[in-house]
Amino acid sequence: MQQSEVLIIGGGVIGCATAYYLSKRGLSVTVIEKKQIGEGGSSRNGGGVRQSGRDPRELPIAMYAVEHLWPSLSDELEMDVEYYKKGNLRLAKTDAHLKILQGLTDRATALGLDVRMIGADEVKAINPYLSDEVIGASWCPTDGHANPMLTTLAYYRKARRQGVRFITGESAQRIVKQKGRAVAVVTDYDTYYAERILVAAGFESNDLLASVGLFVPMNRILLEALVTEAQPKMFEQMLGTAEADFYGHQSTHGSFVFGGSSGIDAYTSDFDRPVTQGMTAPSICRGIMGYFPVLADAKIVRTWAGWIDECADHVPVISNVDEVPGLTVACAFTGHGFGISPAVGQILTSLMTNETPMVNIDALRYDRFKAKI
Amino acid sequence: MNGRIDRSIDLGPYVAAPDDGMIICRCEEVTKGEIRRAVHDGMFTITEIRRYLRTGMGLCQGQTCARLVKQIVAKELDVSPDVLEDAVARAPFRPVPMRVLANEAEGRTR
Amino acid sequence: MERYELIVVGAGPAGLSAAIEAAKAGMKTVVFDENAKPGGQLFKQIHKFFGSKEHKAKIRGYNIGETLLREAETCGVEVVLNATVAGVYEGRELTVMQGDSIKHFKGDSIVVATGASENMVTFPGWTLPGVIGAGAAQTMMNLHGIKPGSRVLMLGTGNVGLVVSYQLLQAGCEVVALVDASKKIGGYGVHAAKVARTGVPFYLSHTIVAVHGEDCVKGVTIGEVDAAWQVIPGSEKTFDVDTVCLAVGLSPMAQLVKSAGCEMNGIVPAVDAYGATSVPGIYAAGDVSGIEEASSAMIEGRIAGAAAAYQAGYLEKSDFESIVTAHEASLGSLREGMFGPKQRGRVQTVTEEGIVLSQSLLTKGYLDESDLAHFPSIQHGKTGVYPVIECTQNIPCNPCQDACVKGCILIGNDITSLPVINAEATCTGCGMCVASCSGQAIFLVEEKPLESTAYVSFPYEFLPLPEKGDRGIALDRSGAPICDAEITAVRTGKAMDQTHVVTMKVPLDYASTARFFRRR
Amino acid sequence: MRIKEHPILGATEKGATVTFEFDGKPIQGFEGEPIAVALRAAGVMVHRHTMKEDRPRGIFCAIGRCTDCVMIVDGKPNIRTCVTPLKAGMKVETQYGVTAKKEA
Repeated sequence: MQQSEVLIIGGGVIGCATAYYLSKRGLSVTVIEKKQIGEGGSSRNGGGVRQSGRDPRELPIAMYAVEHLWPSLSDELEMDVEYYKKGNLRLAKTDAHLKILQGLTDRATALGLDVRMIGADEVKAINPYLSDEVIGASWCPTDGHANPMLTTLAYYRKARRQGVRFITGESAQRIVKQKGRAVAVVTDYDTYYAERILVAAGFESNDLLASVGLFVPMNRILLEALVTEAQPKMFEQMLGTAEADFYGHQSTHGSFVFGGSSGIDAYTSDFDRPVTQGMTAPSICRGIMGYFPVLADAKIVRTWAGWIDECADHVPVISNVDEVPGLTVACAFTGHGFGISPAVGQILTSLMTNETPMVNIDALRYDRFKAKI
Repeated sequence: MNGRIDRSIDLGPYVAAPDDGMIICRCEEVTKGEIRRAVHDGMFTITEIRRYLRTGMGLCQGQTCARLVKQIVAKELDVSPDVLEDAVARAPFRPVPMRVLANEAEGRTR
Repeated sequence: MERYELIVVGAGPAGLSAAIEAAKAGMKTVVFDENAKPGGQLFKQIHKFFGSKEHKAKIRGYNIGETLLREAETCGVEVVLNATVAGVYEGRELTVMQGDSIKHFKGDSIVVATGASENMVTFPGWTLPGVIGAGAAQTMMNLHGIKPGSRVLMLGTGNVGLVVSYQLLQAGCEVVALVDASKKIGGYGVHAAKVARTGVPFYLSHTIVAVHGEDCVKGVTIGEVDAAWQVIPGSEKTFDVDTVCLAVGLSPMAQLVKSAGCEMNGIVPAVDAYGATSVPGIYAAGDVSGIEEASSAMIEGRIAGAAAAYQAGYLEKSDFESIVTAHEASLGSLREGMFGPKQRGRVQTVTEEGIVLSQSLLTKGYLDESDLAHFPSIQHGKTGVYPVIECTQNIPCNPCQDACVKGCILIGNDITSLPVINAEATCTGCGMCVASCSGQAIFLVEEKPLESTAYVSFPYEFLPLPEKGDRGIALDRSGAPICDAEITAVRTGKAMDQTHVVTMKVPLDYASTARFFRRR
Repeated sequence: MRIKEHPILGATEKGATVTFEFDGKPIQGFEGEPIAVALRAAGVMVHRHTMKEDRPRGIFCAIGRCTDCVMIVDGKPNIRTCVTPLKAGMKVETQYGVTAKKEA
């Protein structure tokens, strides 16, 4: 039997960030991770720290993170997480693209985000390497990118230094309820008691939540990304397209990290490993070259795949569970959890210490899912 | 490492060694000392070391250093190198220019 | 998507063998190799192979490569070169980079024969230009006709280190030393001996302290190590070299099998007796499934190819079983002996025959005179011309037995047995045994007490070839000059395959020690 | 450095003699042989200087795996010279980090 004030299931960026903020407050925290630190989406995503293009329900979290947390995160964690606040260009090649971007932009400006539509000349001025086919873009100057692997490991490192106990290679199996309250988690090794329990285990959160009768409607979807050899420094913005051909950025290292899809990569017969598919990387490359012909000779050195936990309504569940006091859930980030992870870590800290979070998250409750008719 | 690892186990203090400056990953120029330090910072698996320091993430994708890194990490953790799981092997096995990868001569169907 | 019944990755000994066996049975087979030339390491292996006839013993590696290629062509195997397998995906799909494009292929079966990559060790200066892998030296010399350097120090005395050192000498480089941290030479004693007799010193229990130079290698310092592998102060020796060659072992190149999801057994894929991995339809053969000699890789390839053909219905069960049985017997005999996989890591002090091993051979690379009397095939003082076989370790090899038409040399059915001289038979001095010995360990000696001279014939694979009448110095097994010598005969022939048999005349007292010749 | 005649392999078969450019200087090599071989024959040891520590690197594995011998070839960086065949008129440059010129 093991005991701590907080038990976190899942050693991804959400689990590690929350462990860090909780331990900073002096709470004793244990983190149980089935594989290794940052094994899931935390180390496989494209590194976007975006506000633009987000659903209004989670946009305030992203804005909070960009304003208050990301700029000082490297200092706070004593490690360079390679954060760049150099803007996000979402590119358009057709009028239909422009229309999509205009819609996104209108919704974001209504919530106070500084994002606007710009023309071809301004796009070129921001990023001279783009193809002449680009006719416009949405431009959010406060967006950016960071290194997700380093961010996750930086939270982990600092949390570990602050005394958080991390255990990897141990699988949580069920939540123990006593007198109506979540009091412990049984793993394949031991039973861990805690006053508060956070489930932040991505798609697999459902396996654990099932033991207390909960279910978050989400799918597991396979996405791919790739990275090039190091290239001379070209640009610092985060990039995306209206048509979602690809997204990505150039890293501190000089390599380009791009994500994308072939459109049929979600269909795989291997459900044990996130495996890449033969036709996806070529498809991503064609997407990139359509916007960056100058990168045609850049060599791809690595491709990888990862599952996202796609929520039925495309925004996460970040919530205390009313019916099971002591239990908190954070999952279904739908592939855009990394950019908001510092803020989510703080929100979860507030939720588990009975404080009001600095951002309203009522729209992200676990019990919001209803039939459409 | 396969199986359960308590990341709070005591590795003892990090003691600088005379050969800490030795380059281990030739592509990304990562030294032995950096790798040893990373283990003490909690990076206990080959994959975490890679993500933390970029060992084996350069142009050659770890073809030269993988074995060397494993030996260093194993020694620091006081385990046999055999218990450390290799990083996942990922395509492409050789660097491929984007223009070539994009140019599928045939077989775009499954 | 282009489909084949069998796709083989790697056109080395294992891959080509697998493809041949499968195509022979009727499978539509293709082999992809990233290199411009097929054969894997075979075309860099210019020494004669060990084993027996069925293992292509006494044939040089590159000739075996050529034979395999011809056989592949005859069987209808498509060998595609400059074709880099870039990825392996679900459903046995491979993407292959050819020129400026990527192609997708699917195979009903895939044989992965990607071979091995070299291990490396670190020391100050190991990243300097001029520090190279032994494989790099081999590639440069034997494929591209260029010396990797002028003065070379070799680290590692396994067979790769020994063989490549010899090749460096053949290419005209100077080898200043062979160094190994181990207490004993790791490779075949005969390989060490042919290097030692040219005068190259061995430094066992030594390691590289540092390589010197700003922009490239200018020198190297080695030092003796104690039991804790620490350099003993004061033991350092510095050599003026421009190249340091690393031959510290090989590791399987397993990215492809790992990426395919094959279950691993440490660094090698877990395979059954036929090379089948845990992923249905994917086989592994050759070094990728465990480092061995090319001879073993070829047999493993044959078995995997036959297994794929059987799976696909191209071989009847009984035919498949008889193919496998024959190959397994052949593989079994190669894996016997002191260097076989069963003996790895074991300290051996005597031969299978119970003869005490030469410690001098294991530490200095050559037999000491005190060792000679223990070995029945190394006897001197006989009448007429007679063979002296300095083969003192149990290596699976028997071409010498076949080479002697008079039946002077006996090995028997167990090919790892040490050769024995048949006292009943008479040596004609034809020299065929000398040329046929892959270890270059056979000498012919003729002692003429009345003339106070002896004639010693020895194998010679260097340029320039000595000529009859040349005068020079005889070297002993350690390469030390011992006496004057005159070349009295140089025999060359097709059957000798570039191992020339050179005879020198030396004073009688040196009959048992003179083993090599240097021009004055 | 070229082996004129080898005791086992005889004379090495080579393509036509061609001229290429190394850091602006004309050098001769044989068509089709790896660029690295032509450079070695010309006495060039240093192919590149590393990004972080500006250290020299050259041929290491000679079979395209270690990627240490990469240079800028016809303007493209990170070209494995040990497996890239030489062509007449090629422009080969020492690589500094990932560019042709040492960054200030």
